[in-house]
Amino acid sequence: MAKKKTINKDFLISLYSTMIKIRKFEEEGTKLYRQGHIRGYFHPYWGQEAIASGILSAMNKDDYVTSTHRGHGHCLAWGADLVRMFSELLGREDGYCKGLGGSMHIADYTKNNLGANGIVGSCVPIAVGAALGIKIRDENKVVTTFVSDGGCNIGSFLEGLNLASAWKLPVLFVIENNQYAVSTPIESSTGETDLFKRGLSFGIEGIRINGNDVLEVYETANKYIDYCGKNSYPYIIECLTFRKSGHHINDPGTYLPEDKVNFYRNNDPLNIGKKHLTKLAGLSDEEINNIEQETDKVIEEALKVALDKPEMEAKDFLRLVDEY
Amino acid sequence: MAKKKTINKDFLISLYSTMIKIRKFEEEGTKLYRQGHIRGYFHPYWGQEAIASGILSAMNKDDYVTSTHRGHGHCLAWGADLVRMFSELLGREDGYCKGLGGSMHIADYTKNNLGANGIVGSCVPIAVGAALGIKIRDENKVVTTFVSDGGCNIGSFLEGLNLASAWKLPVLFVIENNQYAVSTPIESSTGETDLFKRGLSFGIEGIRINGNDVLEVYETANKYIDYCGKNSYPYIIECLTFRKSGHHINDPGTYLPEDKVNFYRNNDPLNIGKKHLTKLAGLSDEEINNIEQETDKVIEEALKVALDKPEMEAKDFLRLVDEY
Amino acid sequence: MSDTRELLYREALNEALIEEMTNDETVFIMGEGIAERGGSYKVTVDLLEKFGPKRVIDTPIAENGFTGAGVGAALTGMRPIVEILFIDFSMLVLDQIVNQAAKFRFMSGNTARVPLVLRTQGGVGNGLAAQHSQSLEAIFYHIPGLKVVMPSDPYDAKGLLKSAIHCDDPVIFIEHKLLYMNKGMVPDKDYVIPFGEASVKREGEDLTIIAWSAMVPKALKAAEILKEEGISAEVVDPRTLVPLDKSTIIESVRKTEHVLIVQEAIRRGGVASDISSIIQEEAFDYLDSPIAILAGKNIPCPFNLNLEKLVVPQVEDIVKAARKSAYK
Amino acid sequence: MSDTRELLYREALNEALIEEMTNDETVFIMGEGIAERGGSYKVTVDLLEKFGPKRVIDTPIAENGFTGAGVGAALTGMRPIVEILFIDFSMLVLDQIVNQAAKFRFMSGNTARVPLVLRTQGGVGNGLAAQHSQSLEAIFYHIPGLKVVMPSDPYDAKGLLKSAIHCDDPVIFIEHKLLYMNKGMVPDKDYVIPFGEASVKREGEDLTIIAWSAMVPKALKAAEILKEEGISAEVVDPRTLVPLDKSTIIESVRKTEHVLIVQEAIRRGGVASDISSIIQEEAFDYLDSPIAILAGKNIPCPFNLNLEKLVVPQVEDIVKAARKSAYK
Ligand SMILES: Cc1ncc(C[n+]2csc(CCOP(=O)(O)OP(=O)(O)O)c2C)c(N)n1
Ligand SMILES: Cc1ncc(C[n+]2csc(CCOP(=O)(O)OP(=O)(O)O)c2C)c(N)n1
Ligand SMILES: [Mg+2]
Ligand SMILES: [Mg+2]
Repeated sequence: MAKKKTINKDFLISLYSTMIKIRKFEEEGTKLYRQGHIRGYFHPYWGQEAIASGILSAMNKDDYVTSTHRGHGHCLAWGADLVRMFSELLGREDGYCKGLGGSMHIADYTKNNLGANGIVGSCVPIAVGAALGIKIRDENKVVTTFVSDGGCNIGSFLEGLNLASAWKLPVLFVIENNQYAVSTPIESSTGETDLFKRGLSFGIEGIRINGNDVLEVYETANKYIDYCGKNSYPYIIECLTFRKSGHHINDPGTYLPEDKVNFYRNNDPLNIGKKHLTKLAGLSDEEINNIEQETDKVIEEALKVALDKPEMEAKDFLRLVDEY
Repeated sequence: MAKKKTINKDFLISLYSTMIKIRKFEEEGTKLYRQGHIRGYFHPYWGQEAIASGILSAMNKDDYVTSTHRGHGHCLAWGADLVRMFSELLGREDGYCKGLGGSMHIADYTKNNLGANGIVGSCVPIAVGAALGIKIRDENKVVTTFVSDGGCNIGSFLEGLNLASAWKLPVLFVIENNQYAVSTPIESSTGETDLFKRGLSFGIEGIRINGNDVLEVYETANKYIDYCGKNSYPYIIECLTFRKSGHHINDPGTYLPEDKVNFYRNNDPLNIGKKHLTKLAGLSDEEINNIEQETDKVIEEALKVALDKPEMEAKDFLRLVDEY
Repeated sequence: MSDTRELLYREALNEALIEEMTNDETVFIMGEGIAERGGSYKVTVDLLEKFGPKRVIDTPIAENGFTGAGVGAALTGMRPIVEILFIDFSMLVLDQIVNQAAKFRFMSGNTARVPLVLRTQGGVGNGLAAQHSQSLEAIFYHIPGLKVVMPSDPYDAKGLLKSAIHCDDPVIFIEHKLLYMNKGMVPDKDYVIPFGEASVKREGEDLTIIAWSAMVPKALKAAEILKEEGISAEVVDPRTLVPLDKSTIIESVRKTEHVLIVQEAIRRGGVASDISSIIQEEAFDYLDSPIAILAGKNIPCPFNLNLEKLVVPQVEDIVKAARKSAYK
Repeated sequence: MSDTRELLYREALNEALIEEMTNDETVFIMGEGIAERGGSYKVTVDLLEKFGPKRVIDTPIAENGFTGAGVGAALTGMRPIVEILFIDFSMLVLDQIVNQAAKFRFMSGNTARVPLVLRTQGGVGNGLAAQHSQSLEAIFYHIPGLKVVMPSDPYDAKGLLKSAIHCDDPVIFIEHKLLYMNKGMVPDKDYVIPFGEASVKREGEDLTIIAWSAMVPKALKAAEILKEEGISAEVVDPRTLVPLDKSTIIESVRKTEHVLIVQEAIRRGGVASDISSIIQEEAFDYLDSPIAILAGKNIPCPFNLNLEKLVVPQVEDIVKAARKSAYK
């Protein structure tokens, strides 16, 4: 459960650093993809950095988190190692999943990160189960599960909500409402577009916030992680946001209307984060630049290391097959 | 869609007759079961007769209906033939499903009755699909689907609600809240026991009524079937009720608390129906007795006919197998 | 072996649950009506009393959701036993089983574990009709990462359920609705039956009958009748379909040179076909006649009781098929 | 035959949809991103424009719900085509397919009809990993009441999709993600391909290779290589797994006396095993060597591209297995 952090300079810098790290990770990942080093589905988290950064910085490391097909940001905000992240996307044995999982299945079970999931909504019952374990073991922990607007229509998510309320479990449901499921706008996929109300049918309350303001996200998360833990009851935070681009790297997103894209442009979470650094932490442009350059360097180095890592050898893989 | 009926003597008698027919059908069915003439699952509808009778009398015959594992009442209220109903339960070839379906699958596709269903909740998307067909064909019809409290927690029902609202379909969701799913009381299976609120997450409104008062049920149904048809939009009617006995014939229902059973005893839909006959239609006890005796006779005769019907012959069945 | 006593299949299962829940507090069980009511087939009686509502959980009707909750609990250190009332309803949970539980260990690069037992029950019973009578083990059998267990008697039921609970990978444990009231001897002492060891339920020389679950008692009855006709049938019960004890099967086939596989599930795409394909590949030169398969009819289960009998192999059908196989 | 032109597999499918939706206004289609975006694999382009939003429907992400809606529409006079993006996601809809769609005709005493086409797509592609790469036809193959269709080229794709839409029973129509961009000749004129007719894609004398879907082009390439070595391979593509054209298969086996079955799905419990069991039962005396099965490896699909290649039969693997089969 959340230990309240003082919102001081260091903390604001750490929030911003996490966001910029995610952004740059996705930028490098995109380059690698274009160069043919990465294949398969690659769903960039950019545009939504404030959510993972704000929510997960409010959690303790012995809490649990489950994520979606768009999971890089959650892993990084949870503290994932950059070399192992890149290695996984590159299919190298040093990756979090030895290169066997890839972008959609990246996870770190040793650190309570139950990881990304390629099936929309399926992480939700899994999160509920992690919370059930907490309750059985009488522990003081919380589970956060992420889902986007499209995932709010599937049975797994809806059954999960009801189970969490019926069983009184400490699950924070974070809805990253980026208003689209691939090319399908939220209005055409549900009769209730206020997604913070998705819990009303099951006795679960919710709130909608600006998902692009990392501080708002953090403070809300802080409050309701506490609520979930103390009451052993679920809660919903709907974070309004927007993808910075198409659904995945190969989707140009031509179907996105101009006004929606402008929503993102005018609310880039990095810009908002920068404003906080300037106004609340008194950082100069130069200091902010330094943070960014520092991140650039760290990313660049990690990438270089990852690119040198070997893939799993065929014979080792075939040994795995024999075990099955 | 509903054609408003005048609530006159004849109509009140017809409502009552339907209820008493269902009650007596279940009584005879139970006897047959105890005598070993019927096997498998038999979920009696008794105690809930006012719901099927009230709702379905408000519908037109070219509307559609889908039902649950507890489906005899819906079939009978939709106008099913008694001989073919008994024949089906007895596994005779003259039954609605030639004795191949049985109690949990009884249906009449020739009359838009899509029938009972052995999987809780699965009839709901099917009802939504029937409504989708109506919309595509531009017809002026409504679909009613039944579900009980237990079924309100399953993904099929919940996804179905959302689809109906997203697609703006004329589906009346009737929740027969008998407060139990087998031995599980509603309080332990959800965080929101006001089931008429099950639509709130999806922008669907609802109302709770006394499901044991056939007139209240009829009038509410009449109003909202109209609403569904005119607005091409779903609605929820929660009918509060209680089973007259255990979950199925072989379940003594010993887990049912006294106060809940009393709820049924004090609200027997037949007694309430009788009161309406006396007060609103001015029938004497004798006239009411006559209705009951008439029903007894009809049931008895139907049963006698059904008991003489043959089963499908093995060779005919094996021919069916060859076709598969 | 120590002292034994006679138990019902359902009692043997109940004992396994009690022992394992006593030994390991990460074991818990959930399902519909399993707590206060003790389960539809009385397998979970007394558990609520003994282990309390935190570890013996009545679920809402939300099979996909609570199975997924089992997966999540398993991933985070628990050993959940999830009961799905009828294997037919498992069609609602296949995403969590096929795409999630069976895949995590692999997708995580061997770091995640899903020690989940999915207990369920299948087969044709007394007029339960098309949606409550299926035999669907072949579906799970086809998915890498799942173990599939189908005990045919109380002894196996107890020993295999204990192994299933000990297993670090997801196990599909399939009971049969007509076996719950069958009796058999079960030792007093603690024991487990390792996966992948077939049981030769009866030895014979002329023909190998391979059968599992409710087909085993039927095959044994058929073997009695065949004996009177001078045909000595060996009855092999794989007990765990995954992992499959190929060597016991092949050994038996090499000895008898005639094989009949009996399954309750429909023939097309069933486990029997797979076992047949394995035998013909690995014991081709020993086969004296084609491998015969006797299986359920290719049609949903009818409600009518007399017709119901026609869709599942009966003792006489086994006798007839065995006769033909042995003599061809 | 009339004039033909070259089309992509996906274009051939698109033509079939357009023709059938033009001919029969009870036909409609729904799925995720199929309308405005024209589908992930561009099979449904132009449909929205041609037939409007009432008959070309973008669904919410609710596979179980909208598949069930397809079943309900089918039961009430429509001919829905439901698209499930990946066959892996069909694990979410099996209740509606296995317990509902496949059963209604039977359970209703032959009065209900479910003319539903479930279009989906499977197989290993380019690094889509364990939850987007499965070959799961065996699951549907095992269920009585379902037809299972897996076209391997544009001609078959168009003719079979039209038959599927005409069919009064539920059809599982499984495309392959690596076939969409394959080219083939397709007649200008209207045509359909009846179910249950295998296609001999190449004639040969020494060995029968049975393959379907993406394994067919691979088998054909292998046959070219084998020819240079003096082995004449016949390649038989069943095209529809249910109903299965047993007679074409058996006829070919009687001629060649050697069989190799190639499937992308994992071996255990796959369709190949079933076909093997049928051949050995019906052509036992003609077999000169054991029926060989070359199948996907018994493990989830790895993300890494080099390892991914190892889990699916490649052309060289087929050549090797065929060589062994033909000469043993
Ligand atoms: C059950 C399921 N259906 C469909 C898909 C294919 N798919 C992957 S991501 C996606 C869109 C998801 O939309 P949303 O939940 O809003 O997440 P976002 O992409 O916006 O983060 C779809 C349809 C899937 N992975 N799983
Ligand atoms: C998906 C599914 N899960 C479980 C069952 C077994 N089952 C049959 S009826 C029933 C209880 C249903 O409760 P409810 O929906 O309240 O209906 P009621 O029996 O009260 O009419 C259960 C659990 C089933 N048929 N289908
Ligand atoms: Mg979205
Ligand atoms: Mg109920």
